[in-house]
Amino acid sequence: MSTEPSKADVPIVVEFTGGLELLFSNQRKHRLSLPSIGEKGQPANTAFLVRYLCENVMEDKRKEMFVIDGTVRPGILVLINDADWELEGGDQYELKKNDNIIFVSTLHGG
Amino acid sequence: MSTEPSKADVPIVVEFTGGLELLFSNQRKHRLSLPSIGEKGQPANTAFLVRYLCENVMEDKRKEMFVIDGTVRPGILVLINDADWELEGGDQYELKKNDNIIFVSTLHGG
Amino acid sequence: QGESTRPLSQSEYQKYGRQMIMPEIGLDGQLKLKKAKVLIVGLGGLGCPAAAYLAGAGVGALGLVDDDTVSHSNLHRQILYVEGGVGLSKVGRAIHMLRHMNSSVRYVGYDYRLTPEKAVDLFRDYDLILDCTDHPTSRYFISDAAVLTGKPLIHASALRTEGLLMVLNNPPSRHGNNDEGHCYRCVYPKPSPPASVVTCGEGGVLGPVVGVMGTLMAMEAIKILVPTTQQADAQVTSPDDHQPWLITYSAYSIPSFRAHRLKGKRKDCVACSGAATITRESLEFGSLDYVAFCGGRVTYDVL
Amino acid sequence: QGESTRPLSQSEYQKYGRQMIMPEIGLDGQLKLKKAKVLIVGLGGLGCPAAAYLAGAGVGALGLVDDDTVSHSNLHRQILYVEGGVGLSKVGRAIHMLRHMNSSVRYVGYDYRLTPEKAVDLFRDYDLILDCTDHPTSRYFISDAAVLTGKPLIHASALRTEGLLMVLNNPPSRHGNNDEGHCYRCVYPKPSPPASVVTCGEGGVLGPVVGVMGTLMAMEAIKILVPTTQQADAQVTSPDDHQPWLITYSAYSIPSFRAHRLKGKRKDCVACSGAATITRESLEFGSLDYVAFCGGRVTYDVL
Ligand SMILES: [Zn+2]
Ligand SMILES: [Zn+2]
Repeated sequence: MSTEPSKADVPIVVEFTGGLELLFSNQRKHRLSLPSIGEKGQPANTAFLVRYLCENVMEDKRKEMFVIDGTVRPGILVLINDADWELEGGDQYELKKNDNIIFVSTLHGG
Repeated sequence: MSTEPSKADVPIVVEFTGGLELLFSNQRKHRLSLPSIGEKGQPANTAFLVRYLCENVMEDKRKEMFVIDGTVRPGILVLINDADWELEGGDQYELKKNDNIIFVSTLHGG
Repeated sequence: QGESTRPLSQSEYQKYGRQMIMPEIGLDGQLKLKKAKVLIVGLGGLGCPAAAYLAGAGVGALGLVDDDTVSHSNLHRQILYVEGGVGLSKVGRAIHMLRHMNSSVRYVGYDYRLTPEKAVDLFRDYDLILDCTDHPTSRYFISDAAVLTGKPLIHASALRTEGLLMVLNNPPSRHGNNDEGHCYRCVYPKPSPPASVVTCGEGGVLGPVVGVMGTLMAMEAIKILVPTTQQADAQVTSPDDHQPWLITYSAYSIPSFRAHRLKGKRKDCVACSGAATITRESLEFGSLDYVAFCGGRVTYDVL
Repeated sequence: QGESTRPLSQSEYQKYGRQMIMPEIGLDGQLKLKKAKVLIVGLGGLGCPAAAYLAGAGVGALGLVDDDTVSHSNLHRQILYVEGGVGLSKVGRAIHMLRHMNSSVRYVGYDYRLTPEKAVDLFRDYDLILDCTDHPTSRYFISDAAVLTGKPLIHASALRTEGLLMVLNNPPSRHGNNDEGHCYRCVYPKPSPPASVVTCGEGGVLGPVVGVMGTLMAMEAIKILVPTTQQADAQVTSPDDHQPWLITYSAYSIPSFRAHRLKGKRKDCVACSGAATITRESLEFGSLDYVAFCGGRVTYDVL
């Protein structure tokens, strides 16, 4: 994928843990330049980020391991700068420069 | 102590760990408004902060448990926004709004 | 009167001296620990260190639930077991070891698989529950039973190189106010799809990873059993600090530990909100089918 | 040929299966662990869990140094000991317990107090050193001896509700280049004033606090013994990540764990720089008086 920043791109850091990294080239930390405008002209929010990750970053074919019914699947917490995204507006949160977004899959082992 | 912010004050968070909190009213986290100009007209740097803490915040009489020869005693690490202060200019680092300064006393127990 | 002037035996003073001299514990805190009854569900990689440190700290009673037997593949991380115990009951072997470590604690073994039917009655007898199990099904009904019985719950999990820790239902309540503890369903209203669930047996786990998480569970248990308001007040200086947290550990990342702020109680939580629909009856008479809810994987194993 | 096709015994495959199925370890990593010789100095609250998890992981040889005997006040946090061991040698009791936990490891006990004179010769026989001691004097000479022998050193400490962890001298070298590991003297060129030094015996410590730090030492040891370049490369994506770190734990704070970036090697370090003046002779023939350097407190105790 191309991560060349254009003037209008939003540089962010996306991290995957709890096994989700296996869906993303086994790489935990991704530095991305997200287009600042989504497909439909909307500002780049977390809903757009999730679609962008599915289409441009995820190599694994099993999309349902990450997204179900158009949003992250049950069992995954999304943390925006170390806070639950539901505290920040959920999938409508507009990404800002240098935001840190972590996708944490819950673990069941003990 | 007075922590009323004046217009020129620099709001910072100072934390003490490893037993140093015992010298500072057994309180780990202190929100301070540091004067932005030191006693000699210099900008408020970490050297000034150390003197300010000794004179205005520390209640314990044993100053030598915190400062020796005009600087923090051996065995204390100073961390500016989670980095060793020696990476940031040591006691000449000029404090900025919302900086987090941690004084960590080393521990010897095991 | 002899009782009230010597609330601890001389041997207890010796055993617990190193923690009693701390202002966070003291004699008063040690007596709180001695009165406390803690239930550990699952005697695997989490439950073993949690039990060892809670026994060492001198809790009054330690309940231990597991239906499994010790196997060779457990030994690298389940530090209460020895090679000679392979094939024997985990509950029995754990109590055998713990009693040697601290004979002053009362150990109660439950050598069966915990089910929703049994959970409520069992939790009633304890002050605090540790969920050290290994499957979504048990995670949900343990949380539900902790809410129904009003017991704080320490929840941790580990897999491969990573671990999670949360304190749930603390303080326990079902009125839906914001200062009440949230439950597991507030964090995960819907279970993970079965295909995404990996156990330690399938995915592997490093011993120290699960060991760190189990040891941290013991620490959180001590913090709940011995509240240090003075200490806490001194440290909590921003409203954020009252927010519930999720701690994650990732052994190969830097920083390895992170604390994430959670949303807390959901107003519409089916278990712990004012609008809760889950009842003791729905747990005990099977109208809540946890296995089906979690996607039909019938077995669960305790790591 | 039987050897090369079956590098591990069947019982070893069983014991280590849960970690060998992980890409971070695998058969190759397990063989590296089996070849490794790890020395644990100090069998207290740090050394006990570190030894338990390294034995579980299947290191080839575990050296254990301590001159102390087990006391009642140790038991709440020193999880290798049982009440029946009180009054007996820690080294002896630890090996007794560890051998039951994993008989495949070779245990070597050193039932004496480690001194600067003995450290260099002892460290030569090992690949990795864990400093689990309890006094500034030992902290300094253990670091110096690790530098002189070129062995990575895992350093941790704990007191009351807090702990520290650093990986030192990794990779080991004395040329003063920036990509070489720094030593304890790079972090603390001068010792703390004696009046500020508090041992666990004096200040107390919570069992899980020191337990967490000791368990993390085992994890860092596994990471050093089984380098996972592929894994590491995937995660390290900024130059900051190469910076040396200090991990602090504070049980009653939020967040409880923090990672702090350290300066790393000092150009003028007397132990590990190109300008180093400390030699094997200065350690062994007493020209370096560690007790006097640390302010004349003669005794040190291992927690
Ligand atoms: Zn809830
Ligand atoms: Zn050095």
